[in-house]
Amino acid sequence: MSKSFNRVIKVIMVLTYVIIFLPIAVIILMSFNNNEYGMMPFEFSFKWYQYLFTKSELLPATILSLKLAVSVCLVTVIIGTISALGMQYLPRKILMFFQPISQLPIIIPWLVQSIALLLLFNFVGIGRSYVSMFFGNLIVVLPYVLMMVAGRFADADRTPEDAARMLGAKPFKVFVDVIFPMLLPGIISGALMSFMVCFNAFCMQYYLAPFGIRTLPIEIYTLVKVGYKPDLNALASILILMSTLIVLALNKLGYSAKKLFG
Amino acid sequence: MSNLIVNNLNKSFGDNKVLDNISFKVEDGKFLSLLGPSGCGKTTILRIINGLEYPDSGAVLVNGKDITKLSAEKRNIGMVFQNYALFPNMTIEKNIAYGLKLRKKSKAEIKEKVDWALKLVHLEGMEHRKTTMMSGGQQQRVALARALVIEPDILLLDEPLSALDRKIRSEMQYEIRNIQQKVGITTVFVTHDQEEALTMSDEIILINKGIIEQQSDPWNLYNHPVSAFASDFLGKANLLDAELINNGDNWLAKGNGWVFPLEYKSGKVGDKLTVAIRGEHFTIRLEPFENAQEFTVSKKIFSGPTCKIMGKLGEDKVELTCISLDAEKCEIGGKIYIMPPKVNVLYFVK
Amino acid sequence: MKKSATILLALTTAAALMLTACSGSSNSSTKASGSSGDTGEKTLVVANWKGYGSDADYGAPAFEKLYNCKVVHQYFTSEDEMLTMLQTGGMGKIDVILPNSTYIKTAYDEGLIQPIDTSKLTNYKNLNDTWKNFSDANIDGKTYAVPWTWGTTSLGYNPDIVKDKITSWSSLWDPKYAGKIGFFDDYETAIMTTALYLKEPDPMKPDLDKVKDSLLQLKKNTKVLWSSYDDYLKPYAANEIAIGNMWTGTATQLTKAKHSVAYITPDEGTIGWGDFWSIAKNAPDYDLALKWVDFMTGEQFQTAFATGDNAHCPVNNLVTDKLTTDQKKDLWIYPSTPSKIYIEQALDTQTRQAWLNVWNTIKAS
Amino acid sequence: MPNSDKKITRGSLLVAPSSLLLLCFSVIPLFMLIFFSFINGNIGPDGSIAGYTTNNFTMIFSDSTFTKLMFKSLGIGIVVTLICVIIAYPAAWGIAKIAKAKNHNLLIMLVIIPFFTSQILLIYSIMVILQAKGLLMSLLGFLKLADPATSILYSNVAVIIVLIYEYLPYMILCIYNSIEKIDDNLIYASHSLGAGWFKTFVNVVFPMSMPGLLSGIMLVLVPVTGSFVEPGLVGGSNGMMVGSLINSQFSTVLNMGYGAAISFVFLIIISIIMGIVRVLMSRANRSIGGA
Repeated sequence: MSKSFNRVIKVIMVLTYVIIFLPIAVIILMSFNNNEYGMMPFEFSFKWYQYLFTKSELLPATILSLKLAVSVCLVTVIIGTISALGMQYLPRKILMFFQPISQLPIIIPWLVQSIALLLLFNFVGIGRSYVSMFFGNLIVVLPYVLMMVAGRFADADRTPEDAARMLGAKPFKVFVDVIFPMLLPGIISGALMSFMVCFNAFCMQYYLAPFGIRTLPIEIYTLVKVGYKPDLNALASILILMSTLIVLALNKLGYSAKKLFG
Repeated sequence: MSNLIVNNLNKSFGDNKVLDNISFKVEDGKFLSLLGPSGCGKTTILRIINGLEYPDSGAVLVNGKDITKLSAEKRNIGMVFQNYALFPNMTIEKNIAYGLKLRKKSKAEIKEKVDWALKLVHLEGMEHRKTTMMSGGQQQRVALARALVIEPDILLLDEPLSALDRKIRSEMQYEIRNIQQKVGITTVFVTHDQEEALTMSDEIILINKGIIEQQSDPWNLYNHPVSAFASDFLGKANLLDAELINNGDNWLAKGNGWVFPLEYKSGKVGDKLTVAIRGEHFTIRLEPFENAQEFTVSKKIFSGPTCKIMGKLGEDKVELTCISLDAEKCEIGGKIYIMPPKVNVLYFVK
Repeated sequence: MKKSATILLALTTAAALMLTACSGSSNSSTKASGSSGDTGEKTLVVANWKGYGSDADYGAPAFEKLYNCKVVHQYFTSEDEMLTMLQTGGMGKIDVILPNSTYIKTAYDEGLIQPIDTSKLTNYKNLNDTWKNFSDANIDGKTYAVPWTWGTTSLGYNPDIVKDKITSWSSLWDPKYAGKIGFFDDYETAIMTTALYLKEPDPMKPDLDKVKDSLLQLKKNTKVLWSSYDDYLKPYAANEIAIGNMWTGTATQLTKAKHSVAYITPDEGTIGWGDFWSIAKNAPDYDLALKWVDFMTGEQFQTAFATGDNAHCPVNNLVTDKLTTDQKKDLWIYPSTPSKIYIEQALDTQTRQAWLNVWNTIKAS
Repeated sequence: MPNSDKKITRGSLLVAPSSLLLLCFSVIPLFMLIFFSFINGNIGPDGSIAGYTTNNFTMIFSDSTFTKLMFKSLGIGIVVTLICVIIAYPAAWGIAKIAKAKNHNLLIMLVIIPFFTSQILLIYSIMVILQAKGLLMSLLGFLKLADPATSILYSNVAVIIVLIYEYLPYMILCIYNSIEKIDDNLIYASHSLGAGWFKTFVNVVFPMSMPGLLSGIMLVLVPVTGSFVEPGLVGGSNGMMVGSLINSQFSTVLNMGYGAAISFVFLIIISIIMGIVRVLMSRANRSIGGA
């Protein structure tokens, strides 16, 4: 593309990142502010970080939330990738039927879906439990992975698969060596989105978690009457720091790994 | 190595019959071309041989073993695809070594075989390159090396050169043929380019709408086509309507405004004929000569060593091909006299 | 592409390492506070707002030490969700709930609560009579709810901005303060407050059409519809709103956070509300529930609850008498508790739905 | 058995786990929702039902609240989706095509970082930025565009800004997923034919990114139209959306029947909208492609 166009795009890209990270900066800033309400006056203090690690119940809830998100994300990515692969073999008319159903969990308002699921689980006898919370989150997150991974198949070049078969690779080997690398960007986007959605899916967790068990969204939403203390900001700053470190490490690792496995 | 036998293959997708009773045999080490317009079913034959498609009926035998129902990965057949189908996420070396890794060969053996393959296709020293950063010709050679390195019984090539530019294509035609003979592998080559088929093959099968038109060596196929389609498909032939007449002992084909003697093969007086005469078979002179026909020149198309002369023979439009030196003499609009030798006038009774 | 394959592997292992073993977390019991571990000791499941006294260190932890049991808090985001919890599988799992004065009758009608044996409650006799004998709390001779704390949703304003003296609800309709008003996003408060402003004979049975028109006018002047302390404190601190109705607790928090606020009881009277403890039907541990209610209304808890950083008005008369004038000022019950209080009472389902529809129409207009 | 049947069985075997999950946990709840919308009031603790009635639906259309809110929510949804698309395309293009290949994954993951905090906290931090004498207002004051003491908080504009911020990453991810696949020399080809960046976008990039755009619209328009947290916190007095109406039926006054009925009507309208979007997109695709 022409040089000037590239520069314009670069400027817009930088602007978008500024917009995305401005509130993050505010969150981090407010986590060091002694005054609970509003920005001014700003007195620097670690008070909220001490509060977070001593009195606040946010940490155990965060760990449970992260565990739930990771396990749901992993299972969804596996099931989603497999069925996106399966969709390639199904004739069009079955697909026309499967496609809208796979997007159903996004269309039904989550509030109603979680209450209906709760009644369903009560009827089945499991009631509020980890299992019901797990499946509740799984079903809401599955469409994201399906959409992202199936998207990769949309107009992909399928001949390397035939080439691999000709060279003697059995169907599973073909998947591992050819199809999986091709799907990977879709899988990563799907995994990130599902992690993101599951980490914030309040309705699904509020109605399905066993009594007394609280994930981070429940812990935060039920603060509705009392209000939020900046220990939430402190927690958020730590989460942001850790996720940025992981992302940078992965990129570094990813990059150098390329040389190793290249 | 091994021979390939194909017995009356039939295949239809839905209600459109793609292959109709296809049978042929490829001797050990021979190079067979499947030639025909796109959509004539030649690629489907290839996909049935390598197991990516299953025929409705008929059989495929390699060294007498029936592999029709065998799944693709168990057939040990090498294949080079039209768009090369290299693995984008692997380097050249990994691409070529892939088949060997599947066959659980030792690291040393893989290294040795890959080097042999790279030398075979003149790509030594490029093993760590990314496939996406290579030219079409180089990618094609990697695909060939990848197919050959597993020492397959049969090598299949699906229009491998169609994506290359003119100059590299003729180079690759020579190189593939050369490698094939050096390795001595039975090969089936699919193409729609008649020049490629003629230069590379031991034998050619011409296919049209799922039916074998003709199977013969390149020379006979070119010079003695058995049908109007065959003659027109291989080398541009002039197809003219005429009527069979006989005056005394020699037979003639009488078109509107011209008459040419021909060697009698079949048909009776008055039959409607399709006469096929190649442009280069006319003898051309500026002055009239023994029963030559008059030809008015309308256009000359110069294409390097040869030159095409377009014009009117009686009422019919005819295209002559001659070496550029001769073409110099004829002027546009002028009259010249042409006469094809009897043996080169082919005719088919309608 | 190869690089992305390693990225995915690294991402999952890094995440897993970071969170300790993620061993089949879907059914591992975690150490999240209050996990209802059934390790033999008695467990009490309490349904309450988060951070509303019972989970303070002088609340559940003290109770756990006292009776060597485990208290598990189940929080909710609105009283109705508390009832939904009971209806959707909570019965038989939750011991005590905290219905507000408007929800006791509903919980009773829906068959969610059981009578409380007040004879076993040592502190019941010193509780404030008005709240103890609240009509909805005692249904055909049995006590279904024991008062815990009470407050008003009265008129509060920022004297630095609103200079003149405010004495009546009509100032909310005064165009002078348009765009500076914060109002509680609750259909019952909205309609009852408007009924008081219109001087309706009974604020619980107002003429809905008249209320609807004046509410529409009020909404036009309103800037913020708040539903929690925070929703009110943030705009108030940023001076975007200067006047509006607020809970007594909000006024207390504002003064403690050194914001000037005047909290008055308008001439027409004000809306009162009370939070009551009730024992859920077939509660797993009835006796422990009784002890909990007793502890919650006892002197030890009530004094701490009335004097802590977000103080609330006690119901235990002994505690109220012992409060210093400053403490009473903080609770806005100095010199005496406000007289003309109209306590929010339960509504039958039809009126409740009708009031909500009015409020939704107003908000959607 | 013939090749194609073998394929279908393998396909259906692979799709089985997800379709089973979808059946049990999405299709059945959908039917429960439809069933709920016909009950009168609630399901009692022991599963008893007061009775069946259709006045849940008549109630919806008896007064204009629902229809007004539905149009308003759809309006907000469409505005938010459009702005997200306008911002996401250049960003996704920059990440996919202009940034160096090794940074693609890094840049995409950075877009997700905000979501490792919590939705509520993001809203609060944006409120701090938008509030009177906050960052934005003092900036605008500095540029003499607005009086710093006022603020756009507690208004529909604020709701739109918050929703854009929250759903932008979804749109960027979806469009990136499609754009990343576009072969570079397709773009060079279009340029060599003399197309400026706009024509290249319209004729090459846009049609190719259609699947990503479609899923992006699905992941933004639908949740935004049904959102109730943002309007509650930031919407101010006239910030109510249809999501808040549904939420009020379930958590303010327990009337499952009416709440389910509203959700069902909401569901139908959203599916129709998505159907229209799909048709428009395929027609746009055909008209560009000249098919």
